[in-house]
Parts: sequence; C-alpha cells; structure tokens
Amino acid sequence: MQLGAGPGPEGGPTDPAPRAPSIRGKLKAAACMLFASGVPGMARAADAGPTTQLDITGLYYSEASRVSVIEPTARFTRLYPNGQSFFAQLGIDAITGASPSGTVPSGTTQTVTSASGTVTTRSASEIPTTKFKDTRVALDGGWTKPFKSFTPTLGGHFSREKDYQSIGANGKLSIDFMHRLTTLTLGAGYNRDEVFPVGGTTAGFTDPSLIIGTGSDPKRVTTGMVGLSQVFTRRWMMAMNLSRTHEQGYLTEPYKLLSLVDGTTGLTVGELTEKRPSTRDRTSVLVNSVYHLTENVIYTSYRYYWDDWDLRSHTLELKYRNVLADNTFLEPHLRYYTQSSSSFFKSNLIQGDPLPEFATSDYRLGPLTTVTLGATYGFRPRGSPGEWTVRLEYIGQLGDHHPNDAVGALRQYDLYPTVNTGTVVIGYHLDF
Amino acid sequence: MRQGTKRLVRTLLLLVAVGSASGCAAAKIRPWDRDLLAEKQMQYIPYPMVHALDEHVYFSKEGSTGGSDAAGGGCGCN
Amino acid sequence: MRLWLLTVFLVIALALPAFAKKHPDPAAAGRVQAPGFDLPTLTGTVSLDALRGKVMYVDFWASWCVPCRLSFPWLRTLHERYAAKGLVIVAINLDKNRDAADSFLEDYPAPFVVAFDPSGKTAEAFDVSAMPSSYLISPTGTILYSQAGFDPKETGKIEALIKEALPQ
Amino acid sequence: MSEALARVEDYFVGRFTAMAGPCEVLVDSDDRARAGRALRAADKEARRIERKFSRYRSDNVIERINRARGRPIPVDEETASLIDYAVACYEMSAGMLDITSGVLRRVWRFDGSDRVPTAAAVREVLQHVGWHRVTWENATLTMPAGMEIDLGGVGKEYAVDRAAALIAAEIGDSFLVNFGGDLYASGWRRGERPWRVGVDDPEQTGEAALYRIDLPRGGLATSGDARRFVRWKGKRLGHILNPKTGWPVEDAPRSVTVIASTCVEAGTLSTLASLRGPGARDFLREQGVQFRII
Repeated sequence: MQLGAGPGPEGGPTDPAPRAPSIRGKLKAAACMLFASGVPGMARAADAGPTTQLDITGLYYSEASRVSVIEPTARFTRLYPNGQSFFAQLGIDAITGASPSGTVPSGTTQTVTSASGTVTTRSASEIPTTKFKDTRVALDGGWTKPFKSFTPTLGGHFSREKDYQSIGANGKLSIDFMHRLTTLTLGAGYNRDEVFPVGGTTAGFTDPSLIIGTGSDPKRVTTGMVGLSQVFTRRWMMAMNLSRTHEQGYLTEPYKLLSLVDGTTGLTVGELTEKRPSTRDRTSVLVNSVYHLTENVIYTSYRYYWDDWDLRSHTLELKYRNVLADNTFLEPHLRYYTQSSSSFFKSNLIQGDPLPEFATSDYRLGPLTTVTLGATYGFRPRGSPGEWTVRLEYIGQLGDHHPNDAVGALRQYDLYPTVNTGTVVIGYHLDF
Repeated sequence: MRQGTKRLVRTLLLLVAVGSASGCAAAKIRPWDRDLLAEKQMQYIPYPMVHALDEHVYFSKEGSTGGSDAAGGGCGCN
Repeated sequence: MRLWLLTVFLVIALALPAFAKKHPDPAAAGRVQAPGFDLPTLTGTVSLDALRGKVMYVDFWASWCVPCRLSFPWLRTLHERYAAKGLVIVAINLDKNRDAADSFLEDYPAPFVVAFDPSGKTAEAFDVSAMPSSYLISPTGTILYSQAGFDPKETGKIEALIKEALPQ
Repeated sequence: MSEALARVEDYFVGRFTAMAGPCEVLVDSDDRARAGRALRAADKEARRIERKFSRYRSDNVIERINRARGRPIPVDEETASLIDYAVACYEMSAGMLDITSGVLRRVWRFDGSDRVPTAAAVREVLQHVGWHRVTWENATLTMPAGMEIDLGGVGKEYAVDRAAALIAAEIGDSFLVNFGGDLYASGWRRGERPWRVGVDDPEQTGEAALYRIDLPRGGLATSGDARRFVRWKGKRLGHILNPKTGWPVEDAPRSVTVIASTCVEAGTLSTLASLRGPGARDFLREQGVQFRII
C-alpha cells in the first residue's frame, strides 16, 4: 500500500452511501465494546505477571605455576509483582594444578608420587607441591518476600566434589524502621561438610601413609549474623555487620603435611601429617559504606576478623563505579588484606623436639598479605539484549619468605614465595 | 569472660550506639528523596554472584571468612 | 550462648517501635482541606482551585518507584472509566530529573493529567509518607480518602469510593 | 528507538517497521518534539500488540491457547475483549468470519501455482475449524486439541486504533497512523485540508497509486492481497477462504478498501465484503460506508 498523503489530483470517485446499515450498526457497537472496556494497552494492575532473570558468570582463576580454576555459574531468578522472588543456581568448578603440600624444600632432587596418583620431580630449592585435579558441582536456591516492614530470606546449598560434600541452609530477617531509613538484619546459617580424603583420613602427626579411617568425617559450621544499615543522606548509606562462625569436627586439611627436619642441618628427615584443633570460633566485624555522587558511586568497606586460633586480619576494600557514555561503566577495585599467623603455625618440626599440641605449615594460617588490583567494565551491546560485565584482576599474596623458625640450610631458601594470580570474571544479566 | 567474648560485647554495644545515634540524624530524608537510593548500584552487594565468587576465592586463599552474609563453608579448598 | 540471647533480646527491644503503625484518623475524612498547588503539566499548568467542583484523584509518583509501575495501568483504567463522569486524575511526578519521568511516561503512557514537582513542596504539603501516595479529593477540596503505597488488592475499595464521590 | 522522523512539506513523517510491515505516523505540526512523542507512542504500542498477539511468537497468550491441547486457558482483559469482538463478528457473519479458520493454511499455499489440496485433505483440516467447537465463558477459553486461533486479522487494525488513542492523549495536532495499509486519521489538517490517501493498484503493489481517497477522520483498511492466489481450472482463486467449505471464495474481489469510524470496523467490513465474493459491492452499499472495490 503506497501511501501518498501529499496534495494530489482530485480524489477518485467513491461509491455513495445509501440505506441505513444493519451489520454496520452491530459492528459499531462491538467496536465500542472493544475500546470502551478500559482495555487499552494495559493489564490490570493485579495480574502484571512474574518476570524471569537469567544471570551467568564465568570465573577463570590462574595462579602462576600453581592452581587454575574455571568456574561457570548460572542462576535463574523468578520475580513477582509483590516483590517475592525465587532463584535456583548451578555452579561447576574445574580445579587443576598443584598447591603447597606444607613440607619444606628437601635440599635434594626427588620424585614424589602423591595420593591422587600424579608424579612430580622437584629441584632442591623448590617448594614441594601436591598435584590434584577436581571438579566441584554446587547447587544453590533462595527465596525472599518483602512484607510491610520486614523481609525474610531463606537459602539452601549443596556442593559435592571428589573428596568433599557440603549441605547447608541459611536464613535472614531484615526489619525496617524509621521509614525504612534504618534496617536491622538478623541472619543464621548451618553447614554440614563431610570430608572423605582420597586415601582415607589420617591422625595428626603420623606418617602420611598411616590411614586411620576411610569413612567421611563431618565438619559442622554454624554462623550467626546481626547487621544494622542506616541511610544518612540521600546519597550515603552505611552498614555494620557482626558475624560469628563456630566450626566443629574435622578441621584439618587432609593433604597438608609437615616436614620433620634435622635441628642443625635443616635437612628433611621425614614427613608428618598436620594437626589442627577440632573447633574454631571465628568473628568478624564489617563496616560497609556506599556513597552516590552525581552519577558515580564509591564503595568502601573495612573488616576486622579474629578467631580463637589467634589469627587476626584487616581487610580494606575500595571500588569506584565510573558511569560512562550510553550506559557503560568502569569500576576500578582495590583490596588490601593482611593477617597475623595462627598460634600453631610452624614452617617445620624439629626432629627430637617434643611434638606440640597442634601444628600446621599451611601458608593460609601463617603471616600473609594479599593485594588485589583490578577493574570491571560493564556494557550493553546495541541490538542484543542483556548487560555484560568483564572484570580483570591481579591478586598478589606475600607470606613471610624467611620465617625465623627456619633452621640450617632452610634459612637460605624462600619458604613462602610470593604467589601471583590473575582472574577474569565475565558476567551476563538478562531480564525477560 | 574469655577475651574473645569481651571483645564481642564491646563491638555489639558499639553497633547499637551507632544505630541509635544515626537514627535521629537521618530523620529529614523524605520518601521522594530516595531516587538515588532506589538505584540498582546503591546496594552493598550490587552483583551477588560475583561477590559469591570472590568470597569463595578469598575463603580458599586466606585464613579469614565472613562479613556480609551468613552463608559460609562449602568447599574443601586445599 | 548466653551472649546470643542477650543480643536477640536487645534487638527485639530496639525493633518494637517499627511495628507501632501510624493509623490515619478515619474520622477526619472529608473535613481536612487538601493543600493547594499550582504545577506545570505536559501541556500547561494545573491547580487545585481550577479543579474545584470536580472529584479529583491526586497520585504522587516517581519513575524510580517500582509500585508506581504497577499503579499506572490501574490509574489509566480509572481514567477510561470515570473521566467522562467528572473524575480528574492528577499524577504529580516527584522526579528530580525530568528525563527519567519522560522515559517512564513512554513506557507507561498517561492519558490523564501529569504534573511535575521536582522540589517536592506539594508532597511535603500533603505529608506524603510513602511512594506512591494518593488522595481522593471532593469537589469542595476536602480529602475524602488517602492511601500510602499501592496495593492491588485495595483497588476495588478505592474505585467504590470514587464512584460514591462522583455525581450520580 | 530505531524509527526515523523526517520533515515532509509542512508535516512530519515517522517510520518504523512492526507487524511484519512498514509503519508510519504522520503529524500535521511544526513541532518536532511533539511528532517524536507521537511516533514513540505508536512504535511502542505496535510492538506491544505484536508481541502479545502475533501467532509467530512463542511466548504469548496466543501460543498458550494454541498449545493448550484441550486444557481451559484463562486470558487477560485485553485478550478477552478482542475475543469478544471476534465472537460478535462470527455471529454477525453467520460463521463466515471465524478466528479458528487459520489452520486451513496447513493445506493451502497461495503461491501463484496450480497446486490445490485434495478434498480429503481439506475435510480433515475442517475438523479443526469452527468456533462452535470452542467453549468461551468468563474469560476462559477451552479449545479441542489440534485447533488454533489467530487474532492476526483484527490485531493489526486494533493496533492502529490503539496507537491512535495513545497519540491523541499525547498531542493535540492532527495525525495519521498507517500500519501496512491499515490506517486511521485523527481529523482535518491545518487549513481545513483532509489527509489524502493513495490506494495502490493490486497488480503492481508499491508503484503508482491507482487513485486517491480524502480521509479527514476515521479508519481505512484494505482486504485482499494481489500476490496470494492459486490458479485452478483456469480460475484465479484469492486467499480469502470460506471457513465452512474450506475453499477460497469464488470470484472474490482482488481488493476491497473500506472507510469507517475506526480502523477495526473498516477492516472487518472489508473482510466481510470479500467473503461475499461477487456480492461484496451490494453488501458494502447496504452498509452505507465509503468503499472502493477492484
């Protein structure tokens, strides 16, 4: 139908309109019904239907010459007009590489066969590592529904890998008052983790090949959290969260070992399994602030953590969300973390000394500083739906290279070399 | 009381003090002043899934845990 | 564990005031005069005095307020059904940035009067306590009914009140 | 928005594509901003109605109804009122206008060839045609498995009237909405000039306008489509199907253009006329509407 609506030649002849219509009258009534019934273009408020959201994230994490992880996760969220929502999430981690076994450089070239069946040769000064390959599947679900002045939230978790299974549930209740300017949140969580190490569980301070049991050994984690969030101005809100975790059961890392060394030469005499207490009470206080400039947003947070293994840590995080042209954004990110060592952290055991009650040389319980630098770029490609985010980060971990309890030849080796890690996180969000 | 618990009580009282003090300071924000607060970015955790990934990474690389949400544990990160 | 009990008790005590709801005084319906306003609209201006003699339904909304998205289709129904019978709907926008309001109106076209009050002084005069808030105003300018927030289940009751207020 | 807004002589023309065809909004004004708002309102409404009622989409109410396999499907108010309108047309046309007749296209291909379905194939499809087989009460539709409804027919004309209603709420100027040939004019242009509409010749669609109609106010719709027909025993059969026989209407006019107070009425009248084949002219004359038959 070519439409020429400009002034054109005189209109062509159209047939005249004689007698009163019959069908036309009924048709006019029907058409009026169609438009008059307040129908135009709207669903009645009540039945604006639920909407669905799809979120996909992919993490690629790679430590220089150590562990690399690929972790895709997909989450479906169903949102209802009254604010209620459900979500179901599936995550898969594929972990490969080697992590420090806890023992010190042997001073001689060696080959080692490890529990999960891989052989590595090691030079004299190299930190011994155990190779492993694992795939972890994690399922999460959640529900929340806002009421007049409070919002309950429930969540469930299940994850399974070759030697570890975790089942958990958590709940939160947020109570609003002062016209929703102040929000109090109470949270509780329970996780039952079972560890069934390849090759069976070992007792502490024994020969790694001495197996005491092959059954699973549960670890129960209960957490409690209370948080207070306050809106101070139209641009600024701050929250303070106090969370307390009690862990009970098999807390020892199954594959971590300790070297037994000669007190003077520092040469390795033997290897023992590590031993950790069977309970751990961990507490953290987090202060979180979000400040909205004209368009950009500044996120700052500080966490102080302490536990009854005498480990203390400070964590400072800064993010600056910079809104750019046609809804893209760049968010640089800095995180600084430092921790003191736990009371039973040792880089090795001296042959002949009495065995301590507990001991571990796991660098994660020793003196440690982590610095993370990175940035996230978010954009919406024209023409295709959904929002993408890409985040690149460098994580540097510095331990105590030359711990003072190192003896003999070990003093010259760097027992805790810096670990450099790169991560890439790709995120995709779609409303439909 | 054990040293840890004493510290906990002190933090708790601090929490309450901050809460009540801030309550009155913010009285003058009216419902129609919440335009910025209603934005998706004005949340402590604007991207929960990326946050969960970070928690998992740092939980398996450091000795500390927790802070913003109660869900914890769940991996034999050796 | 004693410590946790103390915490929980303290928290409940602190949270109790939140549940003391402020009930609007129903007896005052029909006697309180609605505050005057004179605001710019899409095509001109609108004022309370100019609309005296008409039944008005004033609704305060903003583009970033999620319940407002749900209330707009219903406001359109009211307009389609009762505009001819003398109902005037005045949707007062409180956005500080006009573009946000315009793009909302593109997604939710409003056949009724839309006024703009970025400073919020009209909302302050009406003592708006939640977003959205709406007021049914009689031809003589008194507030017959006020509703804080939007609840789809309440729409029937409000529609009945409007029918009652309109000249039969 | 992907649509484009251009100044032509003393009015604005905004174009976009929706409902599988070219769409236009003409605004008789010098104010570009108002023209833009009118265009956006029309574009948004056209897409909304297309998303909601198009038979080709897999996520809308039509899909839910057609996939129900006999289960009752409750529908929202807007869909209910469109079905009510279709039922009124069904009764008014003694069953000739039937939204369940769309399945006949399973056996008919109007590609200009001489391929014609067998009587048995037609009979088999006819078992899935007929509004009388459907239960429709308090906004819930129950349809036997194998049947399908198609609101495409009235959908485009409904979109024109809907878009026009929204533009009228948006601007005061006179305007004209044209969705692929179905159009609505809101009123006289400035200077007491009507909108002048060219109706093209069915043989060479798109080329020179065969003739022009002055349309100051109201809806205009054209039924019949020159390119969709089959040849059978030397006869040219158009794509207008009689839902009772399952066969094309014999000697249906190639194009019927009707003007009525709304686009929906114009569209229904033009389809009703086409269904009467040779009797189309008498039917439209009896209805007392302006029309053109070729």
